[in-house]
Amino acid sequence: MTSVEFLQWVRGPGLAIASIIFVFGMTLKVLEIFMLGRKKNLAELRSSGVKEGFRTIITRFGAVDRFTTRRTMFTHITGWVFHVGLFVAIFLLTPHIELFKSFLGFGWPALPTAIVDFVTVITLITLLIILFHRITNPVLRYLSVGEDYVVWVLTFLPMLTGYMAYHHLFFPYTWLLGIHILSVCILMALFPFTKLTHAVTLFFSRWYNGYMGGQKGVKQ
Amino acid sequence: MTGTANDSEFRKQLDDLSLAQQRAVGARFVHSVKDLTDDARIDVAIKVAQDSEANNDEIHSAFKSARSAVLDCYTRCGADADWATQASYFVARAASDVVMPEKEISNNNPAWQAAMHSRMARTCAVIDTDTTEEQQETEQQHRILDHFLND
Amino acid sequence: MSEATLERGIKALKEQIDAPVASFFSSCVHCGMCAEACLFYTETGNPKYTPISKVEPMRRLWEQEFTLIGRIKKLLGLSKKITDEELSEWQELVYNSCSMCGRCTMVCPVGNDITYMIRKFREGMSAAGHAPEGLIGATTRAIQIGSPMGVKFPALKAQAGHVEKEVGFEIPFDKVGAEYMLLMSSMEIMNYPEYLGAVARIFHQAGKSWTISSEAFEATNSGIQIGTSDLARELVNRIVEAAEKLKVKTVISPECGHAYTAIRWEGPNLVGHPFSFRVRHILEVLDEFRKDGLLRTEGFEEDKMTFHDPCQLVRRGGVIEQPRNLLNMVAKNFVEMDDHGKMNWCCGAGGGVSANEDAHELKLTAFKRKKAQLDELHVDTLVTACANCRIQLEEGLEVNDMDIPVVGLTEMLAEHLVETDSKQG
Amino acid sequence: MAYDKTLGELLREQGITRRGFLKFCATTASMMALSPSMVPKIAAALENAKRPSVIWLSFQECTGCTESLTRSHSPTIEKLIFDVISLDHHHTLMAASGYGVDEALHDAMKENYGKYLLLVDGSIPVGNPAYSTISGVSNLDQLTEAAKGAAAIVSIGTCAAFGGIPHANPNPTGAVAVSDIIKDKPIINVSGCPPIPVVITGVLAQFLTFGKLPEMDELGRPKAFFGQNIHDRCYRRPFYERGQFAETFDDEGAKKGWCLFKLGCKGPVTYNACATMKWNEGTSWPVESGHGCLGCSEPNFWDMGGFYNSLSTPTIDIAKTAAAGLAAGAAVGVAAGALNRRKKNKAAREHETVTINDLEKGAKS
Amino acid sequence: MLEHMATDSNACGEGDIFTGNVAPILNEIRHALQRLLDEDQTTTIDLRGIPMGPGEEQHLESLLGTGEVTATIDAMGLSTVIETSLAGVWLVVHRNDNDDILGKFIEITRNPTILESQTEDMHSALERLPGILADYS
Repeated sequence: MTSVEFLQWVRGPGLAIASIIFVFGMTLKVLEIFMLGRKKNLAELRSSGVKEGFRTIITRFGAVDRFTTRRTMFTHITGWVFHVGLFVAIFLLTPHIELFKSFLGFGWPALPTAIVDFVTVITLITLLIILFHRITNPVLRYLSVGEDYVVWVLTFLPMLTGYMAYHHLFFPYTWLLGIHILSVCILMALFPFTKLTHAVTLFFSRWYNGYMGGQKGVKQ
Repeated sequence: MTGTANDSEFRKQLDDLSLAQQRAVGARFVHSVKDLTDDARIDVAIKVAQDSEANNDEIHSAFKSARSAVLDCYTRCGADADWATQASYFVARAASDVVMPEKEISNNNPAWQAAMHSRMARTCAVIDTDTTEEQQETEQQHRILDHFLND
Repeated sequence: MSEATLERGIKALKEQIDAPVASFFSSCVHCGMCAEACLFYTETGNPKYTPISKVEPMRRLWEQEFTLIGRIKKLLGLSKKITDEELSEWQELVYNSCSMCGRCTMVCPVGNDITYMIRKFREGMSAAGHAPEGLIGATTRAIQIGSPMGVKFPALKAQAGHVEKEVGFEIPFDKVGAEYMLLMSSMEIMNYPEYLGAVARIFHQAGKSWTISSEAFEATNSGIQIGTSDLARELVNRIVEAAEKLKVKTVISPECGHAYTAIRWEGPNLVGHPFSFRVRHILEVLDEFRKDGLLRTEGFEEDKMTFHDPCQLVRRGGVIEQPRNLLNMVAKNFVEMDDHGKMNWCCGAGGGVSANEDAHELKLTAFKRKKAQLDELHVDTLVTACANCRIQLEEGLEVNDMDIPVVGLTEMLAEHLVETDSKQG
Repeated sequence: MAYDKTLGELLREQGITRRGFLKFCATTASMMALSPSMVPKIAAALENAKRPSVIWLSFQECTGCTESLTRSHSPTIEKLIFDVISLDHHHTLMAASGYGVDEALHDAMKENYGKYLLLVDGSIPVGNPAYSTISGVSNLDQLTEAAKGAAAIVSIGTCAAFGGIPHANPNPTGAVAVSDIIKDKPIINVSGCPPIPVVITGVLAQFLTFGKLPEMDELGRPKAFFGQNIHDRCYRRPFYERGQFAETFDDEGAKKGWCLFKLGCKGPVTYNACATMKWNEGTSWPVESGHGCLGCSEPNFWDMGGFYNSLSTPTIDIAKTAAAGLAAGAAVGVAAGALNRRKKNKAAREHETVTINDLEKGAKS
Repeated sequence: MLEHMATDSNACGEGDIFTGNVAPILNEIRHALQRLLDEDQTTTIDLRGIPMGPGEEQHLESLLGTGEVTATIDAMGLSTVIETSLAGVWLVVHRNDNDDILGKFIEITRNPTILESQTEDMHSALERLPGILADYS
């Protein structure tokens, strides 16, 4: 298989399969969650809780209390830097916007490619630091299972190969672009079956959290 | 002997006493229910409360040991209640009232507190039998106060 | 005679899996932040106390039974079955080292309500026979005798008699048509009878009719702590029947943490229908009196004091402002601890931990978090509104030889009641 | 057909002065993208290079490559090369027709067996040979036969090199590239649709002068011309870096000469010499004239997802696949959800009320 | 001569779009000239291999300017050799029969080889001289 055939496969069938599995898996996940249902709260409530639920979705992005935040400052900062970096690389890079435009029908302005490139470097470094932290921190070592490291690789590879593709690093661009798209396909295919689902389910979870608290009059 | 008929009279008289006097009469109340416990720390508290020259440190240390006595025999949440030990809990609390350092005394005077806790101790001891015992303890306390005031 | 088996435990747990649980387990990214908010981890430094790992067996049950990918993995023999050995190993994590204080729930970045899941996991644990000895004893006594500490009505009657002499008026038992029905916790009846005196005098001043039901005076609900809804339902039913028989408007939950959660928040869902009466914590009622001008106090406490928020009452119960409003009526120098209100730190003894003998050591270690808060503040008095917290605080302070008296808020208020119209003798 | 004379002798016979020969070597070196310092070596090599016989076979082709070669902007070179190389067979260019053509072909092959250079343009239909036969002989047979005696084969144009447009989906004729059929001969792929004229003559000159295969990339293309990525050599690259793109063919950006990535330019995945050697005598090249590169020197360039869809536009309709995924997910999801609910409700139905006697393992008295 | 070359600059892209390659070439010329003086070593730069935007080549040539020597060679099409305003820096442009540019070089040398008379040509001249002599006498 030549580099061009490989690239054409991943840009075509590869991406098709990945997008099917991704949407299939996420729909399945959302249905598997909501069809389990939830009992109605018969107690005399202080509020319906619906508004507090949405409020928690926002507040939970930030720090909650000083003590815990001081002890988890590392996780806060690296978490923010890495997620923002991921967002910028995916949604504010011209080629990616073209991709979204192709199936969404609309696009949006992009950041200059050099800035996204710089952000990508920061994100890659942060990811490495995060991995080191997961390996060395006692709590994280106790908590982490194989999937955590697999997911780390799934997230790291697209960023790395994307960076290499942009800079035509070590290999011809055709191979690199193909490998980059392949790594994204693998990420999409495994997405609904790993903790990556948190990208979607965290909104449900935060809402439930705020909702249950709000009913009892505890705003957070 | 003119028993002070009711508690409010009894309480007013106790309020009029000086702190040292309150400690002394309170110690006697504790002494009258001492039979319900065999904790040595209670005797120490009684002795210190009756000794009018006891300095603050002695009172403080007696108070601390009384406090630990209280904590040793309270009924743990969810544990099967044993009213006998619970009685000793109230005796320990009465003892700690009489040796409570000045700054920690809230507006109730220690003697009255000790009286109340002593009566509670007596109530616990007989909780399953009749309730007249507690009445006798009350009258006993009134007699103690009269003795204290008169001699 | 039936007995607790693993199968019954698993089945009970299956009933508990619902949409929030599925969403929580789908969101956890193993970031470890809940550990940093759990005093059992911060004070011991032992990673096994990481909150989310305390519900790991439940997570596996959800994955294997309620997700397609989980079922497939199970068919392929890739999944680890839940065993009795594992559940007995988890008993220490789910009961001894979790006071269900809810702090991890407030901190989790993806919003997982881990406390909600611990409560559900205890349903499975207890049905599988892995509840701790202490709690089983307490629950048995609660069902058979009516109080987890075996307090019978005559004992309460005697204590009430004593209080009547002290306050000078009658403690109303079984008064049909009274506006409020007071519940007591066994801890208060046994260790802090002054509470009853305080409440009596406050109600007397407020001129509000109240009563105590001789058939259902116990507020605590070890069924909730052990995590068996069937038993919790039975305990709550007694209160409901008594309240309806006495036709009261409001049932008051006493100075106790989990009792409030049990009656107000879980009660209606346990019995399956909304209550015909209100359920209020004593502090909520006192705050209502304050607002209506029925709680007239005089004089101020001079010394510097702070308030320990009982978790079940404040963070899990929503009674946040009331304690502050009441405290400011009688305290001049009231200061807040660093983390207070809905982000307070637990005393270490709630959620059944204190009823659990083998958790004694761990409970005192957990207290070090509260000690650190108090060391920072140098207060003269510590006020709280839960008998179980109070005992734990007193014991903790005593063990760390810190000389701070612990006072119940209701008692303190009672001491400052204006004595004008209350008849003596 | 005097094959024994060397190129040098032939040139002198035609009155080409030494100076003319030096000019020829300089421009040839430049054409072969070799460094000027190589000119003496080229002069020496050309001096005594034998005059090879060249056979040009055309199969499924549009004569675009021939057109490109004959109009190559170095006619002197072309004239020379045709004079120098004995182009013994080329359908379009040769005067003969009918059987004479076949005879010329067979004579040339027989006479220079093992030494001639076989040039092929156009893809070979293996689906059904009837699609393209010349005087009764299918392209396939003609190629295999001609290849036997060839010293080396040069596939001129993407059709011969990779199958090109006939090979594009759905490839009705089953068109394949030369390299798919001939496995035992050295093949130089001079892809492009058509290849840059200079590139064709450059490869020939290089093979002629050095007599051996040039260094080739993984697709068998001479690195001298196909080693560089168009995107890397494009003069509009700074605009790509700054994120300045033409949105449509006549907008402000396009007028300012901004990057054409969004208009489907395949520069990043294409390897060719257009950006440096340019077309039409160095006049310009597609990007410089405002149109994105089509990637014509790459295999399957016709199926790279549309000339005007940017490289990042997938070649499949994600909206459609996503919808399919959604439908399947919903179906399976509802089923799985229903199963879960049934399992949960069954557990609730069979709920065994826990009494205080059921709290411990082992029957309680 | 130079204007003629200028016409071939392409039509599209009206301004000078810079690939930034002019400066490096000038630097290379400077080093080559230095080498010529120090080690008497000649250098040839093939402008075809260097990508330049439209107009940049003309810009380079205008920078180099024209010096004293301009020569044309008629061999297989016209070739022009001019010494730029920088002594030792020659611009050699080869064209074919119909005036298409085959190659454009910058030679840094004392005199470009293409200008020198070639030995073989001189030999063939030597062979023809007797004939010329014969015609003359």
